[in-house]
Amino acid sequence: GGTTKDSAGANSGGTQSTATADPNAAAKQGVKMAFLPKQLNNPYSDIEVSGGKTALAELKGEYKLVGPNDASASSQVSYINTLIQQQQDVIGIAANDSNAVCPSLNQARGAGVKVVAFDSDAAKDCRDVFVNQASTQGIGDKLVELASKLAGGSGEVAILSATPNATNQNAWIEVVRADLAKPEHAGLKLVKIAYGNDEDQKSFQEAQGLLQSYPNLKVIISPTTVGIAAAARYLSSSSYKGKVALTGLGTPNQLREYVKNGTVTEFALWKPADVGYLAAYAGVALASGQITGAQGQKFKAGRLGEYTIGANGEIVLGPPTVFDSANIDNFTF
Amino acid sequence: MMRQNPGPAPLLEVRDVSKSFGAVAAVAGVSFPLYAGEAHALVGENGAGKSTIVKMLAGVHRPDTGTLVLDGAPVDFGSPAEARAAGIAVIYQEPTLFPDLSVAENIVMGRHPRGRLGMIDRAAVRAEAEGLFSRLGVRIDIERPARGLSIADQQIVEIAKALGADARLLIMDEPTAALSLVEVERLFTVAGTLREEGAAIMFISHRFEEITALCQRVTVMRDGRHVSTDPIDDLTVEEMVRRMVGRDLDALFPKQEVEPGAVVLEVEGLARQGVFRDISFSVRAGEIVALAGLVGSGRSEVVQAVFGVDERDAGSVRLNGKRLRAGSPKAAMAAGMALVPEDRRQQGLLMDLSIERNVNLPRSGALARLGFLFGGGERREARRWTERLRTRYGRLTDAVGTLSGGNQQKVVLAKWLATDPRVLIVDEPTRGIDVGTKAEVHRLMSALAAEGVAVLMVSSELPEVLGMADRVLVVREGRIVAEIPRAEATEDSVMFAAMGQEAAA
Amino acid sequence: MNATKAATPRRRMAAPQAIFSTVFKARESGIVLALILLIAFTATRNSRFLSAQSIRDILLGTAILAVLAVGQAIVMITRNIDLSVGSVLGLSAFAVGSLLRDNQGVPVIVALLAGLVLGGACGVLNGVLVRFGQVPALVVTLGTLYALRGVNYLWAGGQQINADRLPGSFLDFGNQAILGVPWLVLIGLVVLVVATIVLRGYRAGRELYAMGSSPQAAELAGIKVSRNTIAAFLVSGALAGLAGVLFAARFGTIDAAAGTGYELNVVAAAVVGGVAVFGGSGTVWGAGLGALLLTVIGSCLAVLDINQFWQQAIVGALILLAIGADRLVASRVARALRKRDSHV
Amino acid sequence: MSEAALSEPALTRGRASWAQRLASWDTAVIVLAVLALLIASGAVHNFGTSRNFTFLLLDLLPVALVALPMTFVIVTGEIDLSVASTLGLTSAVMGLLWDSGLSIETIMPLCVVLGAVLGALNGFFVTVLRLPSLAVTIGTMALYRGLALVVLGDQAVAGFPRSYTSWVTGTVGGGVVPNLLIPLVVLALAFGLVLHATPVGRKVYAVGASEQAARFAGIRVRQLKFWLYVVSGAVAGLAGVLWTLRYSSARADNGFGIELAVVAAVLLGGVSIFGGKGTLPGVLAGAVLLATVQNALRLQDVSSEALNIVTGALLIISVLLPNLVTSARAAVRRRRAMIQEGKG
Ligand SMILES: Nc1ncnc2c1ncn2[C@@H]1O[C@H](COP(=O)(O)OP(=O)(O)OP(=O)(O)O)[C@@H](O)[C@H]1O
Ligand SMILES: Nc1ncnc2c1ncn2[C@@H]1O[C@H](COP(=O)(O)OP(=O)(O)OP(=O)(O)O)[C@@H](O)[C@H]1O
Ligand SMILES: [Mg+2]
Ligand SMILES: [Mg+2]
Repeated sequence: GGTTKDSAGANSGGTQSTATADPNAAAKQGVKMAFLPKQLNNPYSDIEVSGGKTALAELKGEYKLVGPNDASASSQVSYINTLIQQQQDVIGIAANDSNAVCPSLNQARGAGVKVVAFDSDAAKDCRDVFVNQASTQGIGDKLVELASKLAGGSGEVAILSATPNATNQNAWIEVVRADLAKPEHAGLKLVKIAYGNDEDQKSFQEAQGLLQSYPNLKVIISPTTVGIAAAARYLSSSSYKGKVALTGLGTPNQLREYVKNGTVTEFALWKPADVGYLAAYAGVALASGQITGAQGQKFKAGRLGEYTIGANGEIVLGPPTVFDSANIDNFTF
Repeated sequence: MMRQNPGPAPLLEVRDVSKSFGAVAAVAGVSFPLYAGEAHALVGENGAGKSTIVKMLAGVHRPDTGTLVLDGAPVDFGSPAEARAAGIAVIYQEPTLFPDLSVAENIVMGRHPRGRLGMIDRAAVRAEAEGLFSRLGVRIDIERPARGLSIADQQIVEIAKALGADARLLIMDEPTAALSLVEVERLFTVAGTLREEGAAIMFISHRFEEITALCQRVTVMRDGRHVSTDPIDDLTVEEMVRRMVGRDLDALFPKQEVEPGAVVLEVEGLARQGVFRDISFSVRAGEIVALAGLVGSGRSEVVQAVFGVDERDAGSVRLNGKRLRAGSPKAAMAAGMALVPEDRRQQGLLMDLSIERNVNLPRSGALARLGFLFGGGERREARRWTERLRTRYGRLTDAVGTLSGGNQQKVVLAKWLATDPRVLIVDEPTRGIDVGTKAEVHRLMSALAAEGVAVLMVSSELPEVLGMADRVLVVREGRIVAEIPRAEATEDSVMFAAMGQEAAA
Repeated sequence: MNATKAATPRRRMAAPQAIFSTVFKARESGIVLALILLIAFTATRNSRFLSAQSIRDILLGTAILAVLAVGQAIVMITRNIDLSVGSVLGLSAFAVGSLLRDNQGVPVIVALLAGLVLGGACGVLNGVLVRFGQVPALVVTLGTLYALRGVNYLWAGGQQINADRLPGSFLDFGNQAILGVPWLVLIGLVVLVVATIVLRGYRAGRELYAMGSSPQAAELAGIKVSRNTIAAFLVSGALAGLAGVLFAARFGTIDAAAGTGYELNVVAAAVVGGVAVFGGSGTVWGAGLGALLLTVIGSCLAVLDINQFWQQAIVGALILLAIGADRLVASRVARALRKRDSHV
Repeated sequence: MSEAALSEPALTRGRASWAQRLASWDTAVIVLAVLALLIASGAVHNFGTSRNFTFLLLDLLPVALVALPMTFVIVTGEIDLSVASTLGLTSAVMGLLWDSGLSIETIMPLCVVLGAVLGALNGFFVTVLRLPSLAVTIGTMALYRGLALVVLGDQAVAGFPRSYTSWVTGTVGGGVVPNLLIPLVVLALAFGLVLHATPVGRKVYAVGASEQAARFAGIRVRQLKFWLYVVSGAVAGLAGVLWTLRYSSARADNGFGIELAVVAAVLLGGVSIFGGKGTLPGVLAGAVLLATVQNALRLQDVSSEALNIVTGALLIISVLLPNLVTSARAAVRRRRAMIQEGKG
């Protein structure tokens, strides 16, 4: 069985969120927190966890990064098991499948390990808190707002998403669908949802496909950094450049060139690093017993200030930033 | 002439070479010379080490000890390529063709004639192949892939291949095993000319009439050791055999007279598109019936269709009156039929598997106890049958591929005799088998017949046919053209029927 | 004398060369047919499918796969297989990518050579292990498939080389055309033609077929099996390296995962193109056609606006269909051959 | 016996002296596997714990399970790359049926049957249409995975009965031995007995060694192969069920890519890809070896990219090693012979 020798927080029976929190407890030092992103070597999640590293440095904790090269739930489970064996204090995970990781996550919590889901949630009964980059609703609304602006209020819209199973993207797309159904967006017509599987090349080809199958396409929305970059590249090299607009979620570094050459005018994203940063603070707060994940509990997150835990242990980072030719050069991530 | 006092120095000399595989000493301290302009026979029982010598001369194996001396200088062939470069061409005992490539390409492989830009000159290739075949007086479509050639045709292609290399030393390891008189005659004429032109020839065969017809000098081997090397004329066949076997041999074709019983095998109107048609015959219990004919006349296809490995387009096969399901060897075996196929490498054996596995394959079901194959049952059976056929091997777990050609053939026989069949079909049963064993096999066959087994034998060896058969069915171009009872069966009557009327004219 | 008679029975198997040449034509004709049908169908549904833009996209896509498939075909003909191509492609793509990123001045040709050399080295490694280690090619290349990908991850880590970091000349090379033919396509064609000539017209080529057809016989025939085997893997590796460069030029974004899972497409392309899995037969043209077919299938599905979830299923079904048709043609010809034999 | 040099088959294939048994491939792998376990337990912190043992077996299970029938298939000289997709499709269908409210007790057998049917389709293509199995199963790999997407699309079905999910992840009486070890051991014994001690097993080897010779010995080759594919499919289906229960989540992409891991284990276990050689204990050892090394290295915080490299290297070395040993022994023997000759 997993002894929990150096996780004092856990000794006070704080493994279940039923336990009472002590907001004034001192932040423990030397907390061992391991980050398990969806997939290693994915530029986006690298930025995310880098934030976690900074935070743990500030908190004098031990940062660790593990993860598979394929974004599959089963390989994540193997890593969770490994982390249990290594007796980490906190696991920060971006779940590839909210349910598949559950049994092992609960095993971890049984062994006194705190679990912070970030970026993409695990089922809420198997993690302590979820750090959400922005409320699902907020992102969905933002995407529709951008699209409608670029389409001038009416026209055909297509979505280039990640994998068909991607939890986030699907949630956002639902919101987008709902918004488009509203009367004020009656002019906008969602003609197709294509999936680039977060593979650069597949996304590239899917973009081709969209443009060929929908002559009257006005806007492509790509709510994934891989997709939007690939689509931007195809547009800028194809005859559709300038005719078809592109927006979605992407990093400034990827899209800077295309914003400058006019392929992309506006796109949005939160600061990925902050997601990891917040997750780390939440994790340490949990390990120190300052919070247990119950709604209404508050904790300080370094330079980001104070956060309050919302319903279902959800912690929302804040509204996304919109980038355009004017402000893009102020961001380097 | 030249063979009385051959060239001063031998072209190539084998000096005290040895080669062993694991515990088996295949060749131990053998020496003999090969003279230019002379055909040298190498004789010995199965497993005596002949092919191993060949493989050392060919650069396939390196001698463990001893040396090969070419033109007075010792040579050490690291690979077949080097031996080739030194002007040695080999016809291996087992055909080594490229099934996917055309016959022509098989012949020139490794030495394609080249035209401009070093590109292969296709015309020249075709011309060379055509030329060689006309020299051998055979017609094989040179554009056809080698796959599916009958074993005999394969052997012929091999010969053409070797002749094409116009080598100084031509080694032939049982090239005639698959051939019938006609091809053999042609081959010998060609070989003769080569010899006149000053090439050295090394010839291996288990047929003494061939040896005496072609060779001037003979080396006898026994159990991997050198027994003697003499001019052919100083040695009678009896003496040769005695030296090979180490004892005297009795009559070669000891056919017991048996009173045939009831009809066991009945074949009616068997036909296969493009290969044979209206084949009808029957075999009685205790009777040995031979299918004779020229190579390529379709005999193997007939028996294969009877056994069911080949589909048939028409006709029926009855065993003890029961009709056999077409295209099902399983059914044939269940009814008590066994087929010893002509091509042991492709059809008869699993080269990489052990002797034991091979011998027991057709009966693994019968050997199982409660469905399982535990205990030494397989081992015992395998030992019993291999010993009964005097097979020479290291241990039963050796891969069959490591056995000598003849011993492989014995394993195939053992495999099928072990099923004790009521109808035994044998296709070239003694191909590549030495005199001693041949006698043994023949004794076995007639013994089986005496026990009431119906035997159907395909053979290209006339003496064998005449010696063993109660009746001879002659096949020509896929049809049975004559049925000759033992009494009237003679070389002439059979050949005459096999060739067709034109031969008379 | 009677020798000629001895031969008479055999005359019936004499099959005029004509038949065989038709066989070979037939071998590929199956795929060509499938291809035409597919394109025709799609074009009728969506005229844009035959727009210059889309054709260009298809050809560019094919070029990379075809280059890989040619290498694969050469290896498969020798009764081997090279599963490492995907990883080699990734490695070469990243290597060349970072080379160009760090020194913008490097001309395209140098990049191409770099890719060829790097890939070739990997190929030689495979070849040596297969030949001198006597490890079956499937095992070796499955091993290098993992290992090289690992190396790539170690080296590249999370960094991604984006289009904006690559020299414009290189990106142009990926998209622009000379006399209307895109560079990538041109390179693909050159590879195809050269390989065909060597395999059909030169000793080395024929020896590869021989080795695949019967390894033992090849040894006995004095063919330099070691040299040829390694050469075959070298070519396959080098072409994979080349493909890596083309990949970089075309897609502009390169991370450690580039080309992951390609090996199966490549093998599929070769096999669909009629290259025998157990060696000895097949043509690089076939492999090239196979590559084209797979790419066309891909973009047809995108254009036909087929439900995302059905696409992969359809790809699989079409692959099965293609090889099925191919086999049908082959066996029909074989039967014709046997009949031909009978009545001479 | 290990793979042999083409030029002189007998040298390695010949007799089975003790020293050579040790040099034999599958024995070597078994030894390696045991060593790996011992070393890891000794050297790696947290490896030896009972919980980790459970984790190890849970990771090992699907691969080992699917490897059992795969061994049969590969020994006959064919291959089945579609297993992972079969697993995925069964998992997806399981989810669908569960949503539709069927009882888990009816669903599970249905899923195994579905697997068998999918296997039968492979068998049909390979034995009736006589298409190369590599091509066919690449095709069905895409097809089945695609159908899985069609069935379940982007959802993931969860909420399978606790009793089952916890049994799958649980251990016998809360001890060390995972419940799942029971079916694995039972099946392993069954498959092992059949392959090594029954007429069927003999036939499987015979077919792999020479299809034609097997036919001449009255073996119904195509029938045999067909049923092997059916079994392969059924076991993959079972694996799909267990996978779904273990992760308590049915998804279209379950088990993606494990076919390579399975093939790796089988080849690592000493099965010849050309058929006719290999043993089941070897294969299981291969699977254990891979799982152990990966588990241990992960505990040592070795990055997953390095894991790739190790896996690949392991695959090659474990095959390379015995070959080197055998050829070394051959050289020694030759030298000894000369020395003796020199004396005598
Ligand atoms: N590669 C090998 N490995 C092990 N043993 C071998 C190998 N090759 C030959 N032998 C053994 O060496 C002995 C001689 O074999 P060889 O083939 O030279 O006999 P042979 O004289 O050609 O017989 P045959 O007349 O039947 O062809 C046989 O006992 C055979 O089992
Ligand atoms: N698998 C095959 N495919 C195509 N043609 C074949 C095949 N096997 C044999 N043949 C041809 O069919 C004819 C009959 O071959 P078969 O082997 O039956 O002749 P045979 O009378 O048995 O002579 P032998 O047995 O001495 O070779 C030959 O011309 C042979 O070349
Ligand atoms: Mg011999
Ligand atoms: Mg015959």
